[in-house]
Amino acid sequence: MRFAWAHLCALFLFVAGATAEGHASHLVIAVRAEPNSIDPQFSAVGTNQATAMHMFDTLFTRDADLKLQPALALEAQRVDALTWRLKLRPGVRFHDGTPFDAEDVIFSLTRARHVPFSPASFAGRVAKIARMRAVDPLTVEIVTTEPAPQLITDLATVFMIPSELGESVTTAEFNDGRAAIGTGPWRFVRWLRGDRLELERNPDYWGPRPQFERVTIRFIVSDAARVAALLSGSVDLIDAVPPADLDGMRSHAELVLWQIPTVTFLYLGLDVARDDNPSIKTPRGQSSRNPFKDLRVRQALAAAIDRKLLIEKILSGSGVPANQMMPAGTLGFDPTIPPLAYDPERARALLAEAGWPNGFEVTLATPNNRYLNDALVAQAVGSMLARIGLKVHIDAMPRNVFLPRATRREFGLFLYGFGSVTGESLIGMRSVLGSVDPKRGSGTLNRGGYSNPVLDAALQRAAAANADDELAVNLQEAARLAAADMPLIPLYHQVATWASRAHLQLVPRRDERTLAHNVTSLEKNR
Amino acid sequence: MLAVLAAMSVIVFLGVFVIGDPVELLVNPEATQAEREAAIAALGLDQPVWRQYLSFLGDALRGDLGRSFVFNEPALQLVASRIPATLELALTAMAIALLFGIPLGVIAGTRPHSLIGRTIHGGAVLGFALPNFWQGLLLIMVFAVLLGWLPSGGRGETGTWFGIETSFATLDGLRHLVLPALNLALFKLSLIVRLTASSMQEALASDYIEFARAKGLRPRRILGVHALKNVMVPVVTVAGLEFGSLIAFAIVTETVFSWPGMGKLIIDSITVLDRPVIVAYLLLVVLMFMVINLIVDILYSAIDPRVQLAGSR
Amino acid sequence: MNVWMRLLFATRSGTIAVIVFAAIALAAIAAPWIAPQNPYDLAALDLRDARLPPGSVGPSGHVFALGSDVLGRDVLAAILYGLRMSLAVGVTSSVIALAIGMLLGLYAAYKGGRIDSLLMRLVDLQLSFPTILVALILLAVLGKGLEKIVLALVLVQWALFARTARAAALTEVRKDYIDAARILRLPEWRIVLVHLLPNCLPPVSAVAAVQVAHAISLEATMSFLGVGLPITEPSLGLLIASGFQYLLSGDYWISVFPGVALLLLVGSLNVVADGLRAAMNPRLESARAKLPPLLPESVQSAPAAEAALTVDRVTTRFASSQGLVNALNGVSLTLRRGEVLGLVGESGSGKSVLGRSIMGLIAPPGRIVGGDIWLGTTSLTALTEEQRRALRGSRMAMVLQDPLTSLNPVLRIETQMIETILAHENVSKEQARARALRALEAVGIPAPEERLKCYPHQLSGGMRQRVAIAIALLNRPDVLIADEPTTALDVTIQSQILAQVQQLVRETGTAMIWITHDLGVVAGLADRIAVMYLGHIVEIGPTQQILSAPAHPYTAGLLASIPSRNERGQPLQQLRGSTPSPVGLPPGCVFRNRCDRSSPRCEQMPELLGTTRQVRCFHPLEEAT
Amino acid sequence: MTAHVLLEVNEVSRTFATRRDFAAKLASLLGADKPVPAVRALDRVSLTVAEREVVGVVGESGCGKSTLARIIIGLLTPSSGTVTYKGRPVHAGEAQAPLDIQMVFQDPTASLNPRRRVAELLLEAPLVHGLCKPEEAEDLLASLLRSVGLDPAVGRRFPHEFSGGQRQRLGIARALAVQPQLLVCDEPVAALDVSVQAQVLNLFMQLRAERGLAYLFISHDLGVVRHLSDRVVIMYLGRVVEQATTEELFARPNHPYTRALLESAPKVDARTTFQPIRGEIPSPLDPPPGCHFHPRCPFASERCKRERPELAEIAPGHWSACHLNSGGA
Repeated sequence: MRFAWAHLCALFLFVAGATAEGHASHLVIAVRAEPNSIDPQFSAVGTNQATAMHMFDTLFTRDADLKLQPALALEAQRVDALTWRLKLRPGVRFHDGTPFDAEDVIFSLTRARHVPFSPASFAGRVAKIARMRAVDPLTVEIVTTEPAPQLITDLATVFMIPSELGESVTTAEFNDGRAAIGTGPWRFVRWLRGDRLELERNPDYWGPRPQFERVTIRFIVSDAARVAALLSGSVDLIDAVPPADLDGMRSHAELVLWQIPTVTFLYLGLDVARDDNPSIKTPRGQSSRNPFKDLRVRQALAAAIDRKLLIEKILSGSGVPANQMMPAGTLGFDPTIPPLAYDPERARALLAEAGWPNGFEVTLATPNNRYLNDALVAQAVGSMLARIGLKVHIDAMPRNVFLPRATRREFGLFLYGFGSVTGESLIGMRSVLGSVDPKRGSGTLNRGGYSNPVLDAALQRAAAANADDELAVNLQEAARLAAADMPLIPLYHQVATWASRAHLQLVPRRDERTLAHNVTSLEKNR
Repeated sequence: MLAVLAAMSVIVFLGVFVIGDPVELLVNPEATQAEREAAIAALGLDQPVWRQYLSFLGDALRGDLGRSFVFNEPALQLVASRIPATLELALTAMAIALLFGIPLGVIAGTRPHSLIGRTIHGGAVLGFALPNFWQGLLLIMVFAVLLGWLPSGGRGETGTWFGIETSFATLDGLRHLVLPALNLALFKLSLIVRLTASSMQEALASDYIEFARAKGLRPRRILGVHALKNVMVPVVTVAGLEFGSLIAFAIVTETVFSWPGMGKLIIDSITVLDRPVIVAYLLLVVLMFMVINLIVDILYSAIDPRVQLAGSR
Repeated sequence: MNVWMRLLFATRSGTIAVIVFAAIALAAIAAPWIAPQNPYDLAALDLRDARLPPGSVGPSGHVFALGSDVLGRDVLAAILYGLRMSLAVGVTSSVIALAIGMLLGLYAAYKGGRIDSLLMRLVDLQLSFPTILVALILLAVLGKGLEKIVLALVLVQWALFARTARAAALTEVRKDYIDAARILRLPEWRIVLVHLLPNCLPPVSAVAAVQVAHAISLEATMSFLGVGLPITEPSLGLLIASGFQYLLSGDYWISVFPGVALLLLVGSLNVVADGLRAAMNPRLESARAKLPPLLPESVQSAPAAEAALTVDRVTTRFASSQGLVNALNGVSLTLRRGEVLGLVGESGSGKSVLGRSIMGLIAPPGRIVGGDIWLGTTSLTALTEEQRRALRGSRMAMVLQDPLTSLNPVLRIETQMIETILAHENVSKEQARARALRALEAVGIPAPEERLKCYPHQLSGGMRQRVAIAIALLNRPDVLIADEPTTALDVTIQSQILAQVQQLVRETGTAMIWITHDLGVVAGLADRIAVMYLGHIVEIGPTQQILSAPAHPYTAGLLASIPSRNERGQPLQQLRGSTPSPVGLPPGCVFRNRCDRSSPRCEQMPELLGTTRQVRCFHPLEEAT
Repeated sequence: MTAHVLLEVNEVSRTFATRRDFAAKLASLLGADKPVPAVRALDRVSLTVAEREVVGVVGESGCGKSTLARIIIGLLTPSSGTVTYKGRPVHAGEAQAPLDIQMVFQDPTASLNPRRRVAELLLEAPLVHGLCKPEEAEDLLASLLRSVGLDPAVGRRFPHEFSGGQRQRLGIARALAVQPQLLVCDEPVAALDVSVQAQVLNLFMQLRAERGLAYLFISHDLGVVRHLSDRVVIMYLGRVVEQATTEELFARPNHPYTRALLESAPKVDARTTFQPIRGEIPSPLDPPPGCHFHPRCPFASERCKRERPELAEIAPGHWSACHLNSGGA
């Protein structure tokens, strides 16, 4: 029956596809999230960055594997502990024809500090910059307030805009297109809020020229609607393909899927610090001592989860079982950490050993609109935990409700994730597992109260590292420490999936961003 | 009415304050404490809630409903920019409902016990029973995915008429309009059918119809003039009043069909707690309803000659 | 209540809906006992069972009759639990809202004045906002959760109940039994709760059935939008929404079956509500009845040429739920040109049915089952409906009892007059209008030019009846049937109209049947009087003769009971008993059980004997002549 | 006679404000301040009912007779003037008339709660007011039903199981249950067929004889009023225009309106040509100045248009409000 249905869909799709107009050199993409501004410096959230990457460039950029690559800057020399010298790419022009030079860099990095009303400011990325100087039109000298080994990483997020816009340029001017002038592969045509963004090819792009003349990026929040748009031929490519549709799409001759394991790490957070855990009840119903303070309980939970089954059934394969924060092939990943085995017997034994032979009652909090099938994952995890004798309730809520409560540490057990979009684990480890220390910016996302001075020290060393090797060694040490102590229970790394018409090719990115210039068509005449 | 607006603004203001903190969503998770605080201050969220409300109220009186936390644009302008999309959807839906609903209702009302009358009645019950969102999903499934006749969502190409962006202006826009408008219309269509049918039945049983028959009028005139003119009174009134509800139910349709109207905006804004937008939306909608009610009142007195007298017994 | 039940089950769709709803409700209530698993107990789920098609057996050994969802949850069980939740949410919120709304509405209607207008202000305000918007805002403010959605739904619904209850109560409050209770100085709470409430319950309960359906649908919608129930609660809306994703991959059962369940639940409730509403509409009953069968035809002879109208053994019946109503039983009479016949009878005597039978206005479930009517020498039963229509309003016309309802309220007087001419004659609109103007003048309407432009409501009752008479006489009909046209009017106005009509028919030579229950009216108007009782003409003859020397005991009794025929202050002569029902009459004289002169012979039906003066009685007070 | 006065209505007036319609609201919103029209339903009406007396009130629509009844019974409060019953004001404090005054309504169907059984209908008030003990209820029910000529065994039935005449009997029985002395009857036989009407009228007379009841008998039917009443009050547009004993009034009607009314009433016994008075009954919203009847009155003069004629005693016990009696025009 199921196959018959799928074939029926395929048949109609074929008909539909045949009738759809051939978009001559026009690409239509549907993405899940819409930016809240075209101003590339307004908000540092991923959606905005992904959108900005079409029209604007950064000094350094990250490739599909999140490796740093030169972009508008060709190289960065460290003159001394505090001084950096950047060589700019020659011959680059903004969409309006003005050449890109050192003044634009200084202007852009200066404006990034104080974009009005910015909810997610870039100020932190440029905070350590003390002063800047144009040595010549293609050379910029940056002096920092303190040694800043991560400066290039930070600069890789700040987009360049022409200095001609002037100090007074507003976000609104970007949004209506007047100020949407960058050096990127696409030019702004128009933005219909809530519906789509239209772009046209920048014929003078300094990098590889996009294959398509025009691109429309439609914003379709609803998973079903996005998939339907692809199936009905309204769009050529969609991102965030819901796991539910993967099986169906794999069997379509007309469609092709693009997948890549991402740096988005899903885990079970645990309150390991306090004596009274707000999510726990004993079998008799009263709140009690906090079982999660006991390593054996944490290990029991880790062993109770069948990650493979979870990924297969709930995510239709859109996941890679995780045993640490970073996926293989990224900075900070430690290959020596053993995988987490599914062993319910051992889990039950560990629980009994820890003094909970009859389990306990616990509420697992989860967002329901943040990650792929997050609420379903939580329920599946809940049912697995129920099998080792816990009584599990699920408390699912939108992330805007979840996050403040998590930050207030109202949850003793929760499902959440972290995306190391910079391709290394320093920021993630420091925010999620570092001891809470606002002054050093450590532990900002530490919602379980974990504190380990040895781990903090390793991260401290990593932050001060001047070379990637040094960074990697320290981060791997931190990863091993976390694996041994298990302050959170790793679940999996999300796999991102795009689906497109069969003739299209996409270079999928680990940070899940959908870039129109990464799409090419196999049909040369298009 | 001003009291309503004020009360509404207080409730929404407090309500959103209670549910959650927009900062958590908006601020970069990597941000330092200082950055967070800066963002909070920039949004004015560091003030106590009554302070925030008072400053909001002060601005509101000057016509400024604040800036969207998310889009950093005046909330009122943001909501207003979405009005045309919603209005064209609602208007089309209402047109569909009336254009099909009245004739079907007349048929069902004049021949309630015939096969066709029963079929229409059954269809109307079905239209009532199917929840709006399911209808929409099924429409997408059948007409967009299976048959591939119509686009599954979005607003399509728009053209400009009298300075307003509208889907009516282009073929592509019209194609995009069909399914959402149909989805939005189905419930009202059922309502109009039932209302027309029952008013028709009532009219046909009345003395003036019997008198018209006694006068020897032709059946077509009895039905088309005597009965229909009376039927139109409740139908027009209800249609007018239901127009407001169409705008509200557009929330569901717009969500299902990713239609970039006010409804989608409000749902999106609720998920991210964009308070200024929520407040602006509500105030604007209240205002729209007041205008609609006024228009219905005027329309009603235009269509029913008795209305002037109705007040004074 | 019993009446409702009977009527609800009288229609097939109603019966099916009640059965479907009852089955769903039972299944939902019994869900924990009949469902194959508790789908919302995490310990009962096995992920290995995920997404199995209907009828499969999962790796865990569980049988999934309707398939399983992505968590390995049994769809059938989930539907049962979902229905349970939907019903609980819908019924709880509607019942609470009903209780609140009902009490407020009743109290407002009972008290009236400021309390009423304040409450209704509030209700109007609330109702001018669509429910979905109010619910959405409330839920956005309140957050998710079962009790919150119930609270939101109560807040959304109470106003509608208050309004419905108030509207129902307002009609009830105006009824005299409430005044009677007040006059009897019953306590206020008692009047509201004991007298008002039970009588307002029927309309409110029909609304309640719709509201339960609406609440269920709204809950599903809210959950779909992500602001209703949390994902861990069994909600059909959530099932449909989450399952829709899998529809595209072919796993239709996750979404479709819950959708069908929701459709059945909401649909059956709507039909039940329709049934309830229809059951309260008295017209429904007759509408569903079948047509009475025709009588075997008997040979009819053409009438005398001088008769304007000949009614020959006309029998008219109505089908009702009680049985066949014998409204007319072989009624015969003739009307000479220019003659005025007073047709007198009490309620249920069939006098109005006779008028409408002559006009050919008997509509299903009524039917002329036998006899013939001749207009001049034209047999009306031999004509097609279109031919009969052409005669109506031109050669025969009618005026109805209630001047307030017989004119179309939304058409101007001139429209209603001109169309009457144009329906029968091919004249210009201007000519027709000029004739309408003259007709208004003729019935004594001052400033007719202005009146033509008026709508009916702008005229007084007397004026409206004059207009109706003018319309009836527009085409100078041979026969005018006036069905109690002055009963609803005041005495002084009645007398004006009687004078006018008397003069008009004399001038135009129109023959007229004046139907009335008031012997006094026809005493001054009619040439002859016919007295009807239970579908029979019992006596017919010249006015003076009937009034001074009635022959039929019924006519005599009727006349004797008129106060002015009795000595002041003395007990009136009275007929004993009351008129029996026209359904299932035993054979024989219909008056015999109230008659002092009846004998065993009266078990036969007497014939209407005589020529100028005819009596249908074996023991008449005067002999027929 | 004054010693036995039961009910005294003294200069009672009652006005109703009309609701403004949409256009009026809009107009007043725009600043055009039109006065809200008011209906003067009763205009300085006085009358008395003595013990065991039957007073008939006659008038056409808009004359205020129903308003008068509702004021007497305590359902409405007068705008001015007083109503006293046995010397005590009826409207003192709460708008509650004494239980002694009961009412019989026009529509026997609407005046009985369709969802209550006969026993509940009749016994509710006596039980609530403690006029009878629960154990005596059965007997009271039987005697009430018997006294209105119904089978005492019908207590379990619902009103719809009775014919119109029987329902009116039930309505009377309910009023009798609290042992009233005065029955206000508002068109009690208008909805009944002629043959049933006689039965009910006979019941009224019988009850009067048995129980010594007084009646205020409102009717548009002159024949009925004449048959039953001791005195008759004629009303026109909220005012009493004439009042006299029944014989006097019908023998020597004074007011032109009374005369018109008597002439207009259809009579069974004489074949008359109708000689109606002219004109419509004016709207109570906008009554003519002076004598309300002047536009229709064949004798009207200039004075009638300006000046309201006061009720004056033209013969012992015969009062009329017409300028013709005070030297005419």
